[in-house]
Amino acid sequence: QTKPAAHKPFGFGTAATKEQIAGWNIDVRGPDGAGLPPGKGTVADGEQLFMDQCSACHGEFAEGAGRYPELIGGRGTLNSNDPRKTVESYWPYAPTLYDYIRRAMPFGAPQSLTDDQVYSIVAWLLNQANVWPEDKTLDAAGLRQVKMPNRDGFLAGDPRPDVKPDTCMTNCRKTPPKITSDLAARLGVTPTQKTAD
Amino acid sequence: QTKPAAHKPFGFGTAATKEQIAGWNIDVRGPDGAGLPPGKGTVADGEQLFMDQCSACHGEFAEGAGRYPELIGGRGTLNSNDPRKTVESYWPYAPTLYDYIRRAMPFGAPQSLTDDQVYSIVAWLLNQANVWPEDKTLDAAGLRQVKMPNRDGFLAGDPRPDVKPDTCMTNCRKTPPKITSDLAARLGVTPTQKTAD
Amino acid sequence: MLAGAGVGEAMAAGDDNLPPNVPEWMKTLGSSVTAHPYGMPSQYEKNVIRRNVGWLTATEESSINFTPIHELDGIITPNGVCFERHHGGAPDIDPDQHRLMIHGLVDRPLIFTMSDLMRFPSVSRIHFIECPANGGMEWKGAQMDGVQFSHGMVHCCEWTGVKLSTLLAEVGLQKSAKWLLAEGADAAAMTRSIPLDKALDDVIVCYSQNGERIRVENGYPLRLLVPGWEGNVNVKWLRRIKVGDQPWHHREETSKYTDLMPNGIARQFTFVQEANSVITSPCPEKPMKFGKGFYEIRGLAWSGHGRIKKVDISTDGGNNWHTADLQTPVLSRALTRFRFPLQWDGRPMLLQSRAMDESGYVQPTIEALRAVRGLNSIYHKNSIHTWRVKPDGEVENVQIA
Amino acid sequence: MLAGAGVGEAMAAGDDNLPPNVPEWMKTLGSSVTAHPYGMPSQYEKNVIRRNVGWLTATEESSINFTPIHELDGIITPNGVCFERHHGGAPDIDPDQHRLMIHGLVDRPLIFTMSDLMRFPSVSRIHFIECPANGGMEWKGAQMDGVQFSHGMVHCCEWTGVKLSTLLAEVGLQKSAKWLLAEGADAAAMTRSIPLDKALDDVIVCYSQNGERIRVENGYPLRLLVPGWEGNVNVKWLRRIKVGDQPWHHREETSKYTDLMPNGIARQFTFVQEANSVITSPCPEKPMKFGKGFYEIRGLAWSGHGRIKKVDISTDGGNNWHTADLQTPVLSRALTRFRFPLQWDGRPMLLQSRAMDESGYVQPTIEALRAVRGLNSIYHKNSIHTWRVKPDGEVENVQIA
Ligand code: HEC
Ligand code: HEC
Ligand SMILES: [Ca+2]
Ligand SMILES: [Ca+2]
Ligand SMILES: [Ca+2]
Ligand SMILES: [Ca+2]
Ligand SMILES: [Ca+2]
Ligand SMILES: [Ca+2]
Ligand SMILES: [Co+2]
Ligand SMILES: [Co+2]
Repeated sequence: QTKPAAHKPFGFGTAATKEQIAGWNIDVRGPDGAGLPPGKGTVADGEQLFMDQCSACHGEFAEGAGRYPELIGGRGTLNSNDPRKTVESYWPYAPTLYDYIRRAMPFGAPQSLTDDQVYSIVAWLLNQANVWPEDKTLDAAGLRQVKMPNRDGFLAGDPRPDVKPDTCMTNCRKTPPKITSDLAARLGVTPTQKTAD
Repeated sequence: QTKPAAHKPFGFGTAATKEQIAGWNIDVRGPDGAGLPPGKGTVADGEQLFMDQCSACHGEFAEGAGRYPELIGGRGTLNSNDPRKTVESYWPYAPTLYDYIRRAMPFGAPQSLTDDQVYSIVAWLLNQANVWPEDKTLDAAGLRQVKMPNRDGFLAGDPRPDVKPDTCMTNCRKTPPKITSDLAARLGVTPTQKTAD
Repeated sequence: MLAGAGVGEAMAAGDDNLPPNVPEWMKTLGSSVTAHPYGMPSQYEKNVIRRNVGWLTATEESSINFTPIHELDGIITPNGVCFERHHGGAPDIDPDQHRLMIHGLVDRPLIFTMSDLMRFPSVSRIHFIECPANGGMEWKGAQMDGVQFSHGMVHCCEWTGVKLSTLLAEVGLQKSAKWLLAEGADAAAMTRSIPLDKALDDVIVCYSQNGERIRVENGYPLRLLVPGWEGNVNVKWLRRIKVGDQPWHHREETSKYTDLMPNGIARQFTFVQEANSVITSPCPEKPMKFGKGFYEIRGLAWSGHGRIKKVDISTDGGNNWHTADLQTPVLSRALTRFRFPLQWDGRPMLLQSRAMDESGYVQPTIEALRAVRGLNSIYHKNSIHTWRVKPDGEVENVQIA
Repeated sequence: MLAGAGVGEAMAAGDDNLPPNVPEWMKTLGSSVTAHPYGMPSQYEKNVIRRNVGWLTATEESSINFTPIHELDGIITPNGVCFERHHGGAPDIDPDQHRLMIHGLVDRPLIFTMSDLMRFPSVSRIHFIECPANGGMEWKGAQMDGVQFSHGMVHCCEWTGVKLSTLLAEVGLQKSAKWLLAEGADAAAMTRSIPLDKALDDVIVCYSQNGERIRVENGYPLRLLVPGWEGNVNVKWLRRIKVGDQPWHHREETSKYTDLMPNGIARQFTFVQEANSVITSPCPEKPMKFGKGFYEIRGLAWSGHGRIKKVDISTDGGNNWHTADLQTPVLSRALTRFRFPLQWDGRPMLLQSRAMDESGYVQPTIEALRAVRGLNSIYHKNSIHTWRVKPDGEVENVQIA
């Protein structure tokens, strides 16, 4: 009875039923929209829902409020000094928007919207982003067909290491060191080191 | 300026003055009584002090109270099945008694007795142990001369390992295992695994 | 004891407790063995805490705090101060009601209780976890006046759990399986895609951290440990693993945790945390306050590619380098403590550390990194860090060219 | 969440939080990054605590509590549950007013502040500390119905401090120096004599434990770490080291911490903790509750003589042995986690572990130990431990011949 266990299933855990899986299986895949639920929504319904449930943080035009993220705008800024990364300007796949809103929004009450409500909000946001017509009902098939502006903006292979190793030990500098940034101690953005109570 | 520091004093810390050392230098060495302070005490004073400050825990005859240690008695028991290890029966050096009482007793108020008071208490205890006459004043010189009953009861060299390594892996037992003790689960002396609040 | 006196700073105490006097705590009994069934640090250590940067995030539930690495020694981070990063707050999960579901391209979709998971063969490993945004506030210039904030999104613990490969063998992978989706049971239902190769290599489904069960803030009761990879993929409060044939391109691997290059193209799935290091003493919080003389320079190095091989120290802004001592054993993908004896002559210094790992990778200068990646990639800023030491021993975060 | 329901035991919860339902902690934000600047374990882990044995000692200030080793994984003991042993309670010392005095047979008696000590070159090492009375309640027979009590006077942490040899070089040893006396700043002013050879070899004057400052219960702000030697000599709250030419024969090395042999002679200065081991799962607190089938046997081994070389497992009371896996890296004088895969047929077992260390020492049977030492030596009981596993999976502490 002391022989090490052979390689075979241990038999721990319980078979997951179809119903159990269905309840937790909320992911939607970006490129092909796999996992999008049945249902549909309209831009008009989406506008109302967004005003009620989202605009407090993201603004009435999804332009962001305070430090909350802006969701719309920013096209053409990605290669600038001040890139604005929004759903419109940056997100490569529209189904990911469905996935994320369903899993995480509204912030503090995630998974509280119906599938149709999420379609409506996504429709409104995509319309704001100028990739979905105002009068067209959005469903899974429609969402799969949306081509986001930054669809081809990502490089999947990791090109690192992207800097050459420098192992010089002695007299390595051609020029004396020059301070390029020294404001940290005076900027005043560092929290004070006060203690917990 | 980056060369590793040479081997020399780092120079950290502050010279300890004679006075500073004197205040903290409370240890008394067992075998030769090195460190015994000036002063003296009597068995009679010791009795009074012990009744007032010690007997509540150690008993009026230093026989111990409750689970507090007995200090007197037990001679001749060390090689029995039920050895009683007391100051009288077990301690090899009398100056250690001075050291310990001064550093640690009375429990909860250590270092509260004067040097003379400690001499008196030690005198009384040694008298109870039959190694100090009732009418003789105890001082450093006297304490150094006391020979405790168990003076030669200790082996200083560590004789371990004292069991032979047994690395047998297969069919090692000559007889089947016999349980010699199995009361743990029923003794009722194990605290219950209740949780902290 | 001077009750009521300020904690964490020198007290004008008189000398009642100093030699030759007997300190008061020797004259009275201390606390008993039943006083603290689970202990906490001394009241005098109240400054050793995680701190956050209020202006950094819109909310404190989708936010970050920082390990006080300037207060720590050795390589183990105590659980109480391991930095936190979460996207919907740290959920208070009842472990008896927590489940891990594994499904997708598998033969036998299964649901595991915590008790099920603990029955499998277990492994323990000491590994760092670092947020890829560690140092990210400093791409454009030195900004944070303290090493807790410039480098504190890292910790190193002994993690115990079951190898993910064991669980995947249990459910039976189908031939087409190539990627996994890991999902958390928090209010962000945090998801990340992980390639199957890595999952089968060294990923652990963990339930313990430094011996005890994982802390709530770090994923209780279950998290992924993806050795050497960016913190975000080490999904906390793990509730679900779905097996698929391609990555999901979810929000946290498109909108976030992608590295925007100057040409407007973003790198995606840049998982590994390349070698990094920082001097933790001195630092802005721990100035060289004793004037000229001996100091032990202390710091931390780590690499997602394996063992740290060497750490060099420069006091002249990278002109000359001297090799530091590494605390042994040097563990793969773990924090590595380095120490270097310095005789300071009291003159200004530009103090730096430069880590090399067993892959041959060498930590680059900020210049070299910017030359390739520009200023807007947020993540993976692992450049050589510079402390300016002033003649009075004060230390400032600066950048040099 | 079922507020008010008993913590630490399965709840009859309904299935509201189980699949297919969305657990409530995913529907609402968890705690923020400012909620716990210094964190504590989950509310569901309230059973992972140090416990004491009330009847063992007259007071709770000169007493002991025990590490919950049955609840822990890996080799690191988290600071909050490291066993405590003290003789006058754990003092609440202000580190700014704490001093270490080194004097006696030295050229330059010195007093060090904590800040002075932290300036010296530092070292960090992972080592166990074990009370030599660990298991001492079991010399005469199996008594404690739980591994926390039979073997819990041990912990293993990463310790950081300055080598004692560095400090002794600083004060300058005189030629006649041979022994040290170390003294604590507690209400017992605990003292132990330590031979100079060991002091100069690997003893560390420590200020940190698992990264952060030492806990009050374990010696804050300063303690000795005497690798592999009995816990008592690892003097906590260290305030004084006196250099001498012979041992002091103080109370803690005559009246206590000496090992009485059957002939009435006691061994003195038996410093080293010889190899020991115990199975922590299963154990009385963690029965084999799943019936026949696979179990991973887990346990801890350690030796004061160096590295653990091998741990063998027997299920038949020592007739046949099988070698367990050791968690790597195996560190010298540190806890070593062993694991062994067992296919249980549901029949009764007498489960044992047997550790061997790199010195060639092998953990003996209780019979072999008693044959030499009798029943009254209290300390250093490191014999092979036996768990009786019953068909229902319950585990009892027994002794066998
Ligand atoms: C109480 C504030 C709040 C409300 C209400 C809210 N959000 Fe958000 N939203 C946030 C925060 C904070 C984040 C960033 C979360 C993070 O990064 O972890 C966010 C992120 C997002 C993002 C991702 C932005 C990006 O570029 O990655 C989208 C999309 C979004 N919210 C949509 C919505 C929608 C749709 C609703 C309403 C159904 C909504 N939000 C309601 C606070 C809010
Ligand atoms: C409040 C209870 C209490 C009082 C009062 C007290 N003691 Fe003790 N004594 C103890 C305890 C408890 C111990 C064991 C301490 C330990 O082992 O850490 C002890 C131990 C001792 C020992 C060592 C016994 C041994 O065999 O190792 C001596 C000697 C001693 N006490 C003497 C005294 C003297 C003399 C006084 C009075 C001046 C005194 N005690 C007052 C509780 C007390
Ligand atoms: Ca202070
Ligand atoms: Ca804030
Ligand atoms: Ca400053
Ligand atoms: Ca529970
Ligand atoms: Ca009690
Ligand atoms: Ca039982
Ligand atoms: Co990345
Ligand atoms: Co001993």
